Amino acid sequence: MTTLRSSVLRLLCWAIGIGFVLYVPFVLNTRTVFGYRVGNMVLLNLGLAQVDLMLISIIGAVSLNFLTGCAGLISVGHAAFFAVGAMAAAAAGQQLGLPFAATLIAATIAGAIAGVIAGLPSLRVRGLYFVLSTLALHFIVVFCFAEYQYAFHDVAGVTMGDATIMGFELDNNVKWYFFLLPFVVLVCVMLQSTLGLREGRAVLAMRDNELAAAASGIDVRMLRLKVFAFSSAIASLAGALQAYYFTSVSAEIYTLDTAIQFIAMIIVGGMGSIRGGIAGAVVWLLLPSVLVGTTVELKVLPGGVAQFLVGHQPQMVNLTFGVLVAVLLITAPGGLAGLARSFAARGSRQGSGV
Amino acid sequence: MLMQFLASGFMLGSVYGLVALGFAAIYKATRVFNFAQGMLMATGAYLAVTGSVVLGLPLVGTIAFVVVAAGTLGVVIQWLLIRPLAGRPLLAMVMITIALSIILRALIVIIFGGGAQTLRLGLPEGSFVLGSVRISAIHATAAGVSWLCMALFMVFFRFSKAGLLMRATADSHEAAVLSGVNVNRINATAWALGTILAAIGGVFLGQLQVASVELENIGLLALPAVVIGGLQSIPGAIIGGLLVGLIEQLSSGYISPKARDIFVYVPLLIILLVRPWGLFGERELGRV
Amino acid sequence: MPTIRHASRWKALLLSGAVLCLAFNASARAANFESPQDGVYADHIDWGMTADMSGPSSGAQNPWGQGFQDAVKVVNEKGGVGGRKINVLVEDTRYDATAERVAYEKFVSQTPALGTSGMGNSSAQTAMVPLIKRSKLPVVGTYTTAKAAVEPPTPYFYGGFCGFKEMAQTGVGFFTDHLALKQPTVALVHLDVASGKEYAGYMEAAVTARGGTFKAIPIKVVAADATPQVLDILAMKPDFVAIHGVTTTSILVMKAMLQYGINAPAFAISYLGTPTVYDGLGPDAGKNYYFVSCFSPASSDLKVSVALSAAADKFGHSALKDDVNYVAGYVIGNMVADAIGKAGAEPTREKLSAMLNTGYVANTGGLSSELKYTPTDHFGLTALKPLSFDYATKSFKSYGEYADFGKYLQ
Amino acid sequence: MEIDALSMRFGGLVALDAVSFKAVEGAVTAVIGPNGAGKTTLLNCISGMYRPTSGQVSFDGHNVTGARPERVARFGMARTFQNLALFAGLSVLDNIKVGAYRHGQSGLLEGALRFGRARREEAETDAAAREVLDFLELGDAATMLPAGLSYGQQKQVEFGRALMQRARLILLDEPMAGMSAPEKSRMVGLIRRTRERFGTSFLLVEHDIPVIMELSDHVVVLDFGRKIADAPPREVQADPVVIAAYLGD
Repeated sequence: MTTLRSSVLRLLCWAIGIGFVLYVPFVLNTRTVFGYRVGNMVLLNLGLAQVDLMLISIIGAVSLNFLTGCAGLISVGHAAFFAVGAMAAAAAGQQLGLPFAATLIAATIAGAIAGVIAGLPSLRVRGLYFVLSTLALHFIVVFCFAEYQYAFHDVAGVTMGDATIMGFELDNNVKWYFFLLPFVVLVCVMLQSTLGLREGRAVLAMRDNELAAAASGIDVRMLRLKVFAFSSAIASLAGALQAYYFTSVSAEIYTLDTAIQFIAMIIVGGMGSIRGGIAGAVVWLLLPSVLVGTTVELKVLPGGVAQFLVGHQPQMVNLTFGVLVAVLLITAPGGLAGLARSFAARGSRQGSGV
Repeated sequence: MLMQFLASGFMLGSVYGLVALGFAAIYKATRVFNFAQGMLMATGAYLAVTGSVVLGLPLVGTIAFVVVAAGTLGVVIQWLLIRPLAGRPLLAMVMITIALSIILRALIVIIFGGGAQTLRLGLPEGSFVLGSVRISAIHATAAGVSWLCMALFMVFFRFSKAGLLMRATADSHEAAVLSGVNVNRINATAWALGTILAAIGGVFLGQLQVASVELENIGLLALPAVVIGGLQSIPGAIIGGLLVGLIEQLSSGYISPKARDIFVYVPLLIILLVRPWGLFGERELGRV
Repeated sequence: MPTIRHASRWKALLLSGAVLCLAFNASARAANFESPQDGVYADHIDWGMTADMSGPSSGAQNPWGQGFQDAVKVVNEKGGVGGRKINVLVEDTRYDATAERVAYEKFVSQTPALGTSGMGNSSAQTAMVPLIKRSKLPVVGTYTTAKAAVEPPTPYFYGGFCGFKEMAQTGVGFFTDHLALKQPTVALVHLDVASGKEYAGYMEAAVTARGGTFKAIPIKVVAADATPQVLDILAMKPDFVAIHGVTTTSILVMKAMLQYGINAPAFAISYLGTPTVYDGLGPDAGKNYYFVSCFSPASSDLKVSVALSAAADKFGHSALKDDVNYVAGYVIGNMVADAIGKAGAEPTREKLSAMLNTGYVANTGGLSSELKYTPTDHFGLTALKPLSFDYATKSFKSYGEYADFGKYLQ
Repeated sequence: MEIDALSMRFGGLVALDAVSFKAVEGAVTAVIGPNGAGKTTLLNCISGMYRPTSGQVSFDGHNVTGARPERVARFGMARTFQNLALFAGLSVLDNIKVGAYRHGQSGLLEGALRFGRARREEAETDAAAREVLDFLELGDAATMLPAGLSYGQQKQVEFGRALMQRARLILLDEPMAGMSAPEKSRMVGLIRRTRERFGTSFLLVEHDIPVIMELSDHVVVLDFGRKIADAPPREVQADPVVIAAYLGD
């Protein structure tokens, strides 16, 4: 009886969730719910452009979480893989004139190759030294991108072609949303799936105990390269999508800060789980907007405080985020996903107790 | 030309070496790889602004203020952020220092505004000629003070009791705990020293240009400097800083300023692959 | 019966009252045009503004934003535009193309605005040209102007800051004549980023047009020292030096030039003519430091800057009024209010941009060179003038009127 | 498995000095010796964790000297560790499944796309792992994290992972260390039943002499890196050299 009820409940939850995900872009685009116009703060001061960019970032965050959270390889070079994807898309799409879909594939392959090269130091060095090798990689890739851009494209940026798939042009945010959503779902489902099977399990084993993994017949060195290739291929794909979404990219946008933001996302969301990567990207990218919206709307605070908050809004947002990361690191190493898990576990324990 | 590049590279490298030394002190004692070192350096420049402009202190007073404030800041950081994370994985340690730099940056901008601040401490200006090389007084002062601080640190590290304990803790954390060393106090001392060294570097870089949060990016050069020199080696950090300064000047002078990234980070990558323990570090023997 | 009649009388009274109310409402509505999807309401107009307020160029863009907001506050205190107050929606974009795009789309439909100003990132502008054409939200008065956005003119995009090409031509022209040179030898220290490369191109064209010799010397944004650049300058022995960069690099270059005894004058791009730079340089290095600008710092022309000074003092920005970036923001803020007024009593995005497209000239009261848009030119500002700082009187000094330097522009 | 003149030096320290012996197929061979005799070093050299300075290890007709641990494992040799080496983030069932890695083929991409082979392998692995869990009598703990089990149970999980490898030879590094008496007897029982059921050979390093006497067919005694005895348990127990090594100085 309870199982029946819970399965019906679950089905209902899924239906509502899917309905929500499919309807949200229209709400954000027209700012109306079933014909009724809604206030900005009702929608938490969010826009569809933010959501689209968030979808791209989810792909990046999830792939970094696969590398860092699941395989234990800390990388500050994730922005570099985005740059590799954008560079490959520029070369394939603009210089060779390949169609959009083909450039995405080219970017993915280029990312995989770059990932293997970036992973080579992992054969020799561990931990901190490896982090530094990815740092070096970042600067080297950005340098190469800049030289490539100045040599073959405009100094102001590489102009990308139209994103057209079978005559269907992605020229507004709603179309992009429905184009990106399947990518996100596919990437998350694929990563989740492989983590439960033979080699994915080996990845987790390698993270937890490298020697025991090797003694179980896992070639940790090969596996590391594979994970690197896999993760960077996905990140490159996201980079190419981002380049097309922007319509023009420049080497200057791939900063170390971008890479650090990806790390912050997985820390906030929770290391080593796909859900953590998603949650982290959502919080990291949407919270500033919500915070800004609320500080502007805040009229309950005394005048001086409100004025101070509004006057120093950008700094207050940065401060909040720095503190958020520090507090989560100290009090909840599992991030938001970990908090949710322990909350659910407590709930079920209480439930069974009653 | 070459001599001039070498001279300016040496002087710049001395300041980098100072910041890198602070970095190495923190790493050696507490095993924390401090990505906030650049921001601590920028904080030093703003502390000098506070001392000289806001409080109107004379040069000596400002320097005393910077040292005391930076030391306190280091202790507070260790107590508030680093101690609760003891024994946690590498990424947590790396990330907490990044969070620290975000927080410091936001606080500085809230307090001082986003614009740059002029820092005039009344240090000697002008320049003099030494052989075929022209040296500015401020560069020479910066290099001189850097070497003085480095020497003081080495003396402290080698001969004082706290330095001895610090070295003991660096060699074996467990052994230090077992023999009754107050590891927390040692770690706090290391953070205080590291912050002070970074802050002094920041005072000079702020004096060479202006005090701004963007100094962080220059301070981050301490990272490759330390690794090229060897993470475990205190003299290595200084030499690494010098090398980065020289590489920067020579590559800008003879090739292009952008080439600096390549000439700093490609050798870094090669060193990581061939000699991960750095040019002057000692090989750590792995054991199952 | 009488009770019934009594009741019906009450009814009639109520009804007529309601009709009156409705009529009054309708008439009031007719008087106060609203177009929420354009951010125009009965009592206020929403207007967007983006600037880097916490990122790498916040040092320059923050004053610009303050100037813009102060100008709008003054307009609002005088009653606003056509009875509507202008409500500035501020977004911090951290010099990040992504944030710039998000903010723009926000003003398009989320918190609809009549137009937006700022957008001080030329890479973002280049990337957003198709988006701006599609979204039709006017960008009026940008802090920098990307070549891709104005050549050819992008509909709904209107510049608002001095152009690199004009800076190069004015600077080279003025110093060549001022120093009575035939064929100038010019060294340029520029950032090794996109805008620096663009400026180097204009500089080279301006110098070679006069048969001179030119050398571009790149410097990194995060440079800690400018010795290699200055040694390059020393070897070249230029008649004058041009500087493109940020506050720190210009201070480094000028101080190093002083150290090596290079006495050639240097002129910087407009953004770098700020009190911060002069303060950082000190009188010895600062006496050779000039800049070209299409905006006048308050102290350079005390006659025209009365209103600007009053506004700056009133809103606690006295320290900024000599900052060309603040002045630029102030001028653009006034220009926006003026343009909305000229778009008619019932302003919409379409009407605003139609008005700007057919030809618009702003009255900036002499704080800037002529600010105008034509169907073929969306750049806005044309003439510049050279300026420098007099440490003795602590005021900026200009070397003529804007009109005097129009001859250098091609 | 045959070990021939195996030596291992760390700098000036000689940990193993030309040790030679044979582990007969199907038998339990025990290596004993005082602390610092080089027992764990021996296991590490055999299983590929260390590359021996000289000498040869051959297993099942292959020369595996200096091969990396994963290659040694692929030849059919499994091992457990002196200090537990479980995967803390994986459930007990998954910990055991990792042992089946060498029998599979499917890679990351196949897993991501859920190709037929990946799913088939997973079904087989799952069935086998549950069988192993039942064999260990740990069926109830399948979804728990290892940290939730007792020390003895964790040792069993590690043993189960080795079983899952379907190895011909299992190296056990102090399997009884830190166990209570009932746990020890369970472990002894497990080793016996494994040997009967699968014909697996064992090479174990152990301190617990009664257990050795009860379990092993053959005993090798090391002292300061040198082999001082190599005989059946009874003879070793009576060997004066061995007694001297244990009781002397």
